[in-house]
Amino acid sequence: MFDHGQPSYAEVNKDVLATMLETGPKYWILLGTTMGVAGICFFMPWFYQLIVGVGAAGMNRNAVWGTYLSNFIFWIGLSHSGTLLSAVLHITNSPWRKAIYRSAEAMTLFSLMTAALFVMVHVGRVWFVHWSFPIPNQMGLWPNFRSPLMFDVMAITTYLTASSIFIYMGSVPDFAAVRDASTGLRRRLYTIFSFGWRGTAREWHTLGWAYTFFAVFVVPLAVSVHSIVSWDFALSIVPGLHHTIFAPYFVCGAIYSGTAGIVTVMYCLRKFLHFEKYIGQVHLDSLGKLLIALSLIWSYINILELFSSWYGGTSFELEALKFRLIGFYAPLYWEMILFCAFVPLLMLSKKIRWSWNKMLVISILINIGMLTERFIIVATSQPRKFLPDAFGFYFPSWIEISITIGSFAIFATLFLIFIKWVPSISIYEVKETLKPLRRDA
Amino acid sequence: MAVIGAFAYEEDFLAAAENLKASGFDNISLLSPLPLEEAQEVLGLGKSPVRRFSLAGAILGGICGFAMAAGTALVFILPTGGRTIITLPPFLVITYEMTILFGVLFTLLGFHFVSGLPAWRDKPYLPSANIDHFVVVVEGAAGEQVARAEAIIRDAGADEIRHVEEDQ
Amino acid sequence: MSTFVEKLRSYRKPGYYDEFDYHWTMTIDLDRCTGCEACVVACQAENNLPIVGEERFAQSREIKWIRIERYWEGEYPNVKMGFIPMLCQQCDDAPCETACPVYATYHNQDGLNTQIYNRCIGTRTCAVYCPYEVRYFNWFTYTWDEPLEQQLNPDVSVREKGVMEKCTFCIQRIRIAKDNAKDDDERRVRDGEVVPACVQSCPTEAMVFGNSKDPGSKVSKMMKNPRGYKVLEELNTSPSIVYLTKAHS
Amino acid sequence: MSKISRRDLLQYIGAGGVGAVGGVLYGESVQRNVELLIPQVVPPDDYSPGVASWYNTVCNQCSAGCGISVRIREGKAKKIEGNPVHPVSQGRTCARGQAGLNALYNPDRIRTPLQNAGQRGSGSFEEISWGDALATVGSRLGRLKIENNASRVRLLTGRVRGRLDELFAQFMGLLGSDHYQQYDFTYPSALMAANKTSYGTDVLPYYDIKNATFVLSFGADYLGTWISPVHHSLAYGHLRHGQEGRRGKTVQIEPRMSLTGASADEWIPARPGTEGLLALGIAHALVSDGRYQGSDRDEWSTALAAFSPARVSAETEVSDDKISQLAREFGASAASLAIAGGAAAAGTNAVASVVAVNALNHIAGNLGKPGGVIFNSEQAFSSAAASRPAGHQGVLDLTEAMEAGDVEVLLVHDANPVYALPENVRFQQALQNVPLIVALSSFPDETTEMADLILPTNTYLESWGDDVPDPGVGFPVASISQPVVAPLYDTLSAGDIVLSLARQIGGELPIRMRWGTMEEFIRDRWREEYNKRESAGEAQEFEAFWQASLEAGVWGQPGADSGGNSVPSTSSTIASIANPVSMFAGGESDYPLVLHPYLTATFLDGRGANLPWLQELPDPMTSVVYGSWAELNPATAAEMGIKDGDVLEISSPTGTVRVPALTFPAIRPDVVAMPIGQGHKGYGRYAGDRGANPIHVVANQIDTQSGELAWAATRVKIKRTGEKLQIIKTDGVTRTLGRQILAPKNDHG
Repeated sequence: MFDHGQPSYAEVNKDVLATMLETGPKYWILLGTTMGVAGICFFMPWFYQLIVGVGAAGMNRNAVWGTYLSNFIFWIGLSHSGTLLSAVLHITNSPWRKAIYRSAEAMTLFSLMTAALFVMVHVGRVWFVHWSFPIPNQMGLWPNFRSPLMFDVMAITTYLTASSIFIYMGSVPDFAAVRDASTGLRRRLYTIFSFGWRGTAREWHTLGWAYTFFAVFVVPLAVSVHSIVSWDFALSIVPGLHHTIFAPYFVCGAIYSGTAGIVTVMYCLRKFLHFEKYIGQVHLDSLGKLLIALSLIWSYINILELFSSWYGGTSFELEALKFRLIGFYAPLYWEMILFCAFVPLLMLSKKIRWSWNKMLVISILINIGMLTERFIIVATSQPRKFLPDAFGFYFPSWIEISITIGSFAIFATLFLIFIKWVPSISIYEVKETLKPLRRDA
Repeated sequence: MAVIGAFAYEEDFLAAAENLKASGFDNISLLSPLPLEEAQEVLGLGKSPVRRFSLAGAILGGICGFAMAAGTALVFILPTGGRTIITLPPFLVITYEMTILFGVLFTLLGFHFVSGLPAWRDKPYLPSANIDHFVVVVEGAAGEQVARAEAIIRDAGADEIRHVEEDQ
Repeated sequence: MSTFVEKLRSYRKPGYYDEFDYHWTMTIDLDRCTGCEACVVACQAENNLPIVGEERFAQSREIKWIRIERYWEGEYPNVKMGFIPMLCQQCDDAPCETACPVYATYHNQDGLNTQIYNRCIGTRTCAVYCPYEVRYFNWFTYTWDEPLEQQLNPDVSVREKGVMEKCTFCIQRIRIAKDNAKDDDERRVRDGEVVPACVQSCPTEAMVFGNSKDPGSKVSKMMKNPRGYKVLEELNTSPSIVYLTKAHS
Repeated sequence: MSKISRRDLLQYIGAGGVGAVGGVLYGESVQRNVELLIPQVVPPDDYSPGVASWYNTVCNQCSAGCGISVRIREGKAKKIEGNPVHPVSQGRTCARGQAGLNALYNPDRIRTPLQNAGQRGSGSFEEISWGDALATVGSRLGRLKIENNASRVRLLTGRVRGRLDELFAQFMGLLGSDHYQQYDFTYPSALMAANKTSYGTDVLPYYDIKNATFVLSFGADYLGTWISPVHHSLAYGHLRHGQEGRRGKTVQIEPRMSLTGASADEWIPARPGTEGLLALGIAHALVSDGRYQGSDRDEWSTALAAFSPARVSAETEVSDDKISQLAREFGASAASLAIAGGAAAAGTNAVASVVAVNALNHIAGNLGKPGGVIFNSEQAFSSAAASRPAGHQGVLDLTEAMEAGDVEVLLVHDANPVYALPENVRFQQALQNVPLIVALSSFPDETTEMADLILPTNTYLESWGDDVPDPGVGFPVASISQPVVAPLYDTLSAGDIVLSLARQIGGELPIRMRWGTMEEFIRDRWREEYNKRESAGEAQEFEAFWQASLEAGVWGQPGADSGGNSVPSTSSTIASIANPVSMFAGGESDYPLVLHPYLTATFLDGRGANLPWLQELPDPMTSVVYGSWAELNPATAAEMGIKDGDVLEISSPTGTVRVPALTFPAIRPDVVAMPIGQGHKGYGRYAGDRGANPIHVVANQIDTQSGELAWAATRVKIKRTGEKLQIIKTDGVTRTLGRQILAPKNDHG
């Protein structure tokens, strides 16, 4: 588990807290850059769009959903492995989870927030978006719970709440460690954050139980969230979207892209926060194997989807299929197949699976593929619906492209802030993986 | 008066805890930098009542979820898509989400309730308990109990022993 | 308890209404339709549809609540053209209605698929779900070059950016007719008293509008025509528009 | 009710007055820029807020003379619908008619009199007052009249009917000039000339499509642009399903499928220019089949001998099976009807072709019977000016006179000859020789831009007028045009301008033209007509008649027979049968394709291009908006390697236009078709500078018999320029892909 020998308990505290308490100029430059990019690429175009209308984006009559929605799915998907993986591995007691779960959960939280931002960017009148919350409004009207979008609202708020609680509760003992290691304002803040945690057996006991329940709740929740997101599409009758397979397809794709995202984040943590001691080959290897499995499932579902479209044999489905496979966006489709179905097979080789750099490249390619997949779903089905006369075409505008780029900067900004506020590796759980000290040792 | 003993080794700490318990000290806290099942066993902590909160929350959430979906549909009847007012399949999805939401929230509540956190008052504590030391705290000791507890802790091999006045 | 169960049962009845008050229905005879598009301009005039401009057309962002679709059949010289006016089908089992999270679209007592602009937050889900693609989104707030705005119909609201809109069967005309009927001794609206702008203008009288619940109405008779069919009937959306297919001499 | 003495009341009013002043002052001090719900403090009598009223008037968007009802609320026109009691429109309107509101509220309207302030045609104008403007024109005309040079004054108008026409004629007559000329590109002059030849009278007969069972149309786009589209559409609806158990059939013969062709049961792309020949071929088959039983049967046989189906088939490229099938159906139908128009009546053989079609109607016995050709021998309120020539020859003469310097003042009203004439007529260049050009127009356009003085006119929705629909509807009908809204700007109606000018010129003019306003004039004339018919009725009675007519917007005598069944003499028809083959400008080897310019239902001859609703109305056949294009058969396009959007250079022997290509499945491979209407320069913001005007490349060919412009007799060659231009269209894929769209699905496939 530890590539560089086992650290002592005190070392764990020191190493992890150092990433929070010691901040070099590099960090500030990086943070400034990501915030700047987020401001210029995301918020400024969005502000412009708020003034002129959603027409600033490239969507049109034939494709009223565009990259905003496909990005929304992408970010929701990316959120999936964090909490889900963490919870599953917690329940199944997999020790290799412990070094990586905190950052994975953070990824969940921040990609969910980014996804929620895309909802705001997507809707036509964001200033009335609160009408879709289940709270009484001035019209005396409640939202329509029959709408798949309402499922989304419910699922995503629940997911956001549960994930925040999950990550927060897991961090309480670590907040106490920060409190003990710091002075002044920070100490006061972390006193509050840590709830006065002492680490008594009773506290541990309660936290352990509560945490397990959180995990038990989060697993079906996470599965439901992406199923529900898929139903936004599948509950329509649009050819190319109206597929039974969509829920598992989306869940699988979500976990797939999320797991790849974890690899990317792990690489960065290891590289920039010097966690080589804690994040080792075993993690990479396990994630690599998981990715292979997921890519095979993903490929299978994809084939199934094509098959059912073809086998159905209706003009609707065939036309949508044709547009997807050989239409304008066919290059993107085949790029997605290459990145998500074939490239991951390289990981069958242990040499590749054990190489941090190669795994980084593969994980990024997978996520590019998954980003494309979501775009393909949105951009190739709507313009090929039922009435051929209304067949159309959609191409994103520069505003959409800029906002897409900006969203990555937002995610990065949130993550950079996170690593300074929360220990990005769980201190106490890493200690659990260490062999206990014995007097005779 | 509280007696605090810090141990560098888990086994010494557990031995001290057991001895204290055997000597009739009931009001002891066992502080450790990581969860120790053995320590919980010493204190006789079995199944946590948190689970009851989770169950109650989940049930309540489920009921509330369905009630919200069905109730709001009844309050302001707006037919859509030829569906029934109480449309079961979509409302079950809402019920499901609300079950989980309330389950999580009640589990959180249960955690706070059962663990006694947040605790804003200063309690006997050593910061090293959150790094690499295992700490036994004997609370509410008075008179000769203090010396007896101290002896047990010292015998078990504590690195450091302190006495703290409790602000009762 | 039993009343509760009864009540619950009644709420499980599809569509909620035991029956519609009126069931506004349209028939469009494709054998009469010449594709002249008088209806398209009539709708634009009646319903304050914006003049979107060349650039917006190039971006496929036009707003035409009723449009003429054209389909070629065969190759030169045996080539035929089929026109079909396409407008909101006012489906009784409308896919768009369930999609809206804020109830901006719902089915009213008259069997109309209504769109409430004030409630709309612009998720555009309804437009994705609509198989007839007759929902149009306000990508921008459109303005009229002065003094064209003086033409705007005061009975119809002008929509702002971010709002979905679509054919309403000229609900403002229906309302006026119903009000008049109510004032006139609470009588029912007579056949032919309400005509949407498109139906009114149609120079070949290809469109007939009326209450299909009234067996004596012209539209009820037209619906019985053996040439009648509904577009994309297999999708089971129960449209309120019956088309009469082209006949042959 | 409490008693208030008069004194108290006055006090209250006084107090109220103080309060009101205070209120006003306060109001002024906090006044914000609010739009008032009701724009007038004291509304006029016929104005109640929140209540819509309907005013009937006459549509002037084309020459059909449809009656329209305009919905007015708070003094603003909101909607145009057909006038339900008007026999032409019967409550219906076309797209163009609806868009009349865009003309009324057009942002590009000319709002005050303007004077040229620079080089002629530069488009820079300065505002002047009506007094100055009318004085300028009036004194000039007055001087010419005194100098006995009034024939150097010319008046050119668009198609004008009714009392305005009479007023123009009277004005020019009193001035001493007989040069009052109308020009309307869409006017079916060849049809009139042919009817003169065939029947000895140049009236427009009423083509009874409504009661026909078989309509054979030679190029006439009767549902879109020809003569009276709304009325024809109503008739078409009736023809299809107006009668139980009967569905009339329509056949359209034209090289490029028009709106009417699309609705027809059969579309026959005969070779352009041979439509008349085809008619004669069918006539030949009818006579030789013994369908014609007239006494002059042998003469017909002789006259038609040269037009055997075999020969006609070879020249028209319509199979002789098809010809005999058409002849069979035409002869056997209960009520058959042949009509000719469009490009078929716009070749150098236009009159000969229409005469051939007239002969076909004669042989099939379609004259003067329901479902056939009905002649309106008498029109309501007939006046001498009712049939003013609106022809091409007059414009050519005018151009010649202008070139020769014989024109000193040119008054142009509601006509745009600079746009609607072929470039090689050189009308625009000739205008430079005219010292004073006065334009009476509501909008800036190519011709108005050349004017020295622009007198802005009311639109038809702000003007008084009347109209006798032409062709009639089978009984005497006249419609009144009344202003439905107050004039928006400082404009006058054309009639009022003429009356003002008459006063300005003085002499006998104001005495003979004694009416203060156009309204007075119309009333006066209607009173005369009323008196004529109602044998000296009381003034009170006329008032009632006038009010009733005004309210109805139309007056008619449905019972009165206008002599529809009196078939004019057809003795000259046989003699006039000639070989109707069109001569094209340009040799076939150099110019391989025939240019087929066609009128569109939206823009007609370009006059609709400044109306935004029409610009945004997808072309009925191609769905193109905002622009023009050249249609090519897919095979031709493939052969030449042309794709949609490739900009083509279309050259005729007399000119060149550049326009993007669009493949069109229903056009002959040897034809390139272009819509008329776009390609404006200076017709307001909506017409913009988009597309190209095919009329400009049309060679100035004329019909050999009538002298009318043969605008469909030009050959062209096309060349790819290598440029690409996006053709903006709303259609996606125009094939049903086997989906259940146009017809219910059969049980299994």
